[in-house]
Amino acid sequence: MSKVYSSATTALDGLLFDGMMIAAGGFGLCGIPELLIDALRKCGVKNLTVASNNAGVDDFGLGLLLQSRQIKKMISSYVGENSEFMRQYLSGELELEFNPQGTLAERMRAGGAGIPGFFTATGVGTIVAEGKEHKDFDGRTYILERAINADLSIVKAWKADESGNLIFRKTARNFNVPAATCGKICVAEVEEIVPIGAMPPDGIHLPGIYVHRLITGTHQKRIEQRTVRAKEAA
Amino acid sequence: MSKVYSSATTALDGLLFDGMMIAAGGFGLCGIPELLIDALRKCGVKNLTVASNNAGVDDFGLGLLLQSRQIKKMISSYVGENSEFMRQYLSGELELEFNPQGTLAERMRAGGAGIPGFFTATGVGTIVAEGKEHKDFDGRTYILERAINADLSIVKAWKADESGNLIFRKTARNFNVPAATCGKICVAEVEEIVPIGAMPPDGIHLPGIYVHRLITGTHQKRIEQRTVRAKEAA
Amino acid sequence: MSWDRNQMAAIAARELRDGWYVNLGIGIPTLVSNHIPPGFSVTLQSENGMLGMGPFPLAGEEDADLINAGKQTITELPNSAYFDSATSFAMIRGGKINMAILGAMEVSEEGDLANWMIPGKLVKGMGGAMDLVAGVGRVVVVMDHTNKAGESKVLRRCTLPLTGKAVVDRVITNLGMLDVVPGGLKIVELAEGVSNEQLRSATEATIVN
Amino acid sequence: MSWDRNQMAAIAARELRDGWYVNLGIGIPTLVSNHIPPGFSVTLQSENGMLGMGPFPLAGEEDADLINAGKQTITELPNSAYFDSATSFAMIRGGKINMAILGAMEVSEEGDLANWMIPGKLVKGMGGAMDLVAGVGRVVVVMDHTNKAGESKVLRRCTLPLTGKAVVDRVITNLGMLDVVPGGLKIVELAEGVSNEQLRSATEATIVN
Repeated sequence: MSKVYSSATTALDGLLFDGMMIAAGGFGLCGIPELLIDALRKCGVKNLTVASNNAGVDDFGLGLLLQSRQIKKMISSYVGENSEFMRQYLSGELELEFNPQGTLAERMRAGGAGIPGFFTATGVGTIVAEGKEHKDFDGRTYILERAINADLSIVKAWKADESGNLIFRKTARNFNVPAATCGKICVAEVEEIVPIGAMPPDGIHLPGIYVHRLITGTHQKRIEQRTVRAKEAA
Repeated sequence: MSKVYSSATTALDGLLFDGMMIAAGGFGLCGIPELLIDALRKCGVKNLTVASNNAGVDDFGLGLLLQSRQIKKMISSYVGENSEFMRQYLSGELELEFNPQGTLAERMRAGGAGIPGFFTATGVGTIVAEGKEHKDFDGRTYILERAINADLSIVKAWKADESGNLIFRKTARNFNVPAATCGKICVAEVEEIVPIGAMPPDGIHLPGIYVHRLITGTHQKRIEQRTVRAKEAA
Repeated sequence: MSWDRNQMAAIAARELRDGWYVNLGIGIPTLVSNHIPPGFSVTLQSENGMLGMGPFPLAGEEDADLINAGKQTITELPNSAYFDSATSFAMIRGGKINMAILGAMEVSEEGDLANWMIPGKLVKGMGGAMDLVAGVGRVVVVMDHTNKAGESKVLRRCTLPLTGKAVVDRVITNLGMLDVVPGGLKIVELAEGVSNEQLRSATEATIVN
Repeated sequence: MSWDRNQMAAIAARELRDGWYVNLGIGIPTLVSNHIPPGFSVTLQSENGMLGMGPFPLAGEEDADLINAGKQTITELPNSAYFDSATSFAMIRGGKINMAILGAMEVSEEGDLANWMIPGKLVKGMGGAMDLVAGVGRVVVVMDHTNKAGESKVLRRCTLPLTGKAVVDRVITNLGMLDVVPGGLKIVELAEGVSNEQLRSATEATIVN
């Protein structure tokens, strides 16, 4: 039973339905599942709820699914780089649930860990806390946050072995780990698939049990804010 | 400001007080902080509450602190290999709080993650659930479990760099990661301390931010159940 | 007249599906790994923090850093991955493990399981059993049908402290195989040479058709 | 007449202690890293999943897989460690970061902070700011004392949606340094050439002695 699929489109076959909820990895444009996002656009699935820290930019990443109006609702912590997002949100076409970044990451982790709710001090006293259960522990007030359980997780890693074990590279790990765990099914795209046995068992970042389908392909890996320093005089 | 101390005893200096709570890593005798346990015995600190999955054996690991009656209470999931433990417990000399293994690990992780409580289905309908808040999420009943926050964490890793980044080896990782995170102070013992820069930043299991003091030394690394298979005929 | 330990393990192994991730308990469940159908990829989890558990090592190749949840020395496989205990039980609690096969002291007709404590006698602890039965997709119990005194371990209600409530899907004993269904237990299969009446008379629980 | 951006960063850098782990926000707080006292080991966290953040790369050495929380390309250091976002915020929420230095739109005399939203205008999101102010050991705000219209940003009560309630420990502005204490704000230091009266008149919040 191989986990390796020939393309992003075939890897998503049978998994998509209108109104579904998708959890996506990535932070900004770093470590986003760009091939799977492109395939979602091609497949045309609609009314998506997408849990993702950001929403891409206008012409890359999840921004593509906003352009095509496939997204009904976003659950995100920061969407500042996407003007189409802002337009749709301010005009009421798009629902938006702002989550503090750590709360979003922990909600995904909780979903994958069989924890339906957890208490956090993040957001207490702010609009984030409105309507949520408050509870005191040892004299401090916390709010109850709920797990995110997605129908599908889409993530991007650096390398996979054929059993689905994943290794990420540098800060591209980000939301990919918690997002991968909270979906009923997780499809991962990687830059390289290596044979089983080529990864050190102590060095695996996400065990293959979380990864149901795998693809590889060529990634653009765009840089959002190219920032450099001047070469110092030697 | 170096994190490296010359011995287990000096590394514990100033951190101990009677009645304190200690979280210890290890599973069975695998990956236990044996040098720090020996030092705790020498220091003679008393009335300890120890959160540790197991309690060692009679003459090794936490069993040594039971022999010397330094432990008042254990929070554990399994204590089957320790007859002195059983004796003290059945005679009422020792308090024991049984936690399901996953609940214990998650309580430690929660303590380190600023989550004072979380809901789990583990133990619902059993004596573990008695006296705990019950709550339904999406038609299933869960219980509220509290975080463990320890005064001190003692853990054992394979290697550390001088900044405290840790790498574990095989199944000796176990409770060492969650235990390390839930203490106000964490002291780690390792088999080898390497210079900064000798560890790949993508391969670190526990970042140095969690590790306040470090020692190295010679470990016995006892095997509890030596189990082998017959050599197959070629 | 009935299934022996090895036969029970072989019967339990029929539960396995290609590609599954499975947790096997101590005792007869451990033997299930000897009966994985050829061609099936089945990955064994050890809840102390490993996926891809291999066989026991050869003498001289034991590694103190590589043990299973029963504290026995084991080996790794090419697809193995190690992780910490919080991650391991996140995986279990989160339903990522397809099946757990484990032993029991008592099972009730409502799928309640008791396998960790005999008050006043046995107080070793539940280990990871409560997490496993609450979290994994399918729970199969493998055990003797009666205790040493000949009393049924398949009961209307468990008498011992529970490991989990309404958690067992199937029971495989030396006398046969039963499923937990609405109203009681349903006989799925009889062990070789065991009659329906023999199984029923050894069972205190309600049997439904 | 007052501190410039670079001086404010230098003043904020006096908060640092040897061995600390610190999270720096975007803008003036980022400049604090240029003023780490010599001989101090200060490790910078980037909340997207890194400890040991290095300087911006040289041109041509940018790596799309290596960015900070402001999405800028950065570099790693010999003691760097990477981790996922759930782990990163576990660290933040769990109080492991000694200090966060961040910008603000408004600060109140009770230590309330608003820095993420202007209703109807700016709806970019809070990012990790709410987690940081709720979790880290010490929160220092660095900002201009007044807005472009000359109105005080140091207020009795914040008018904008909060990032956190009673979370700020110290405010460093172009006019001086103030601590949040019972009853209001206490002037700790005046910027060069700024009088006590000037600071007070630019401050709407209650100043206590």
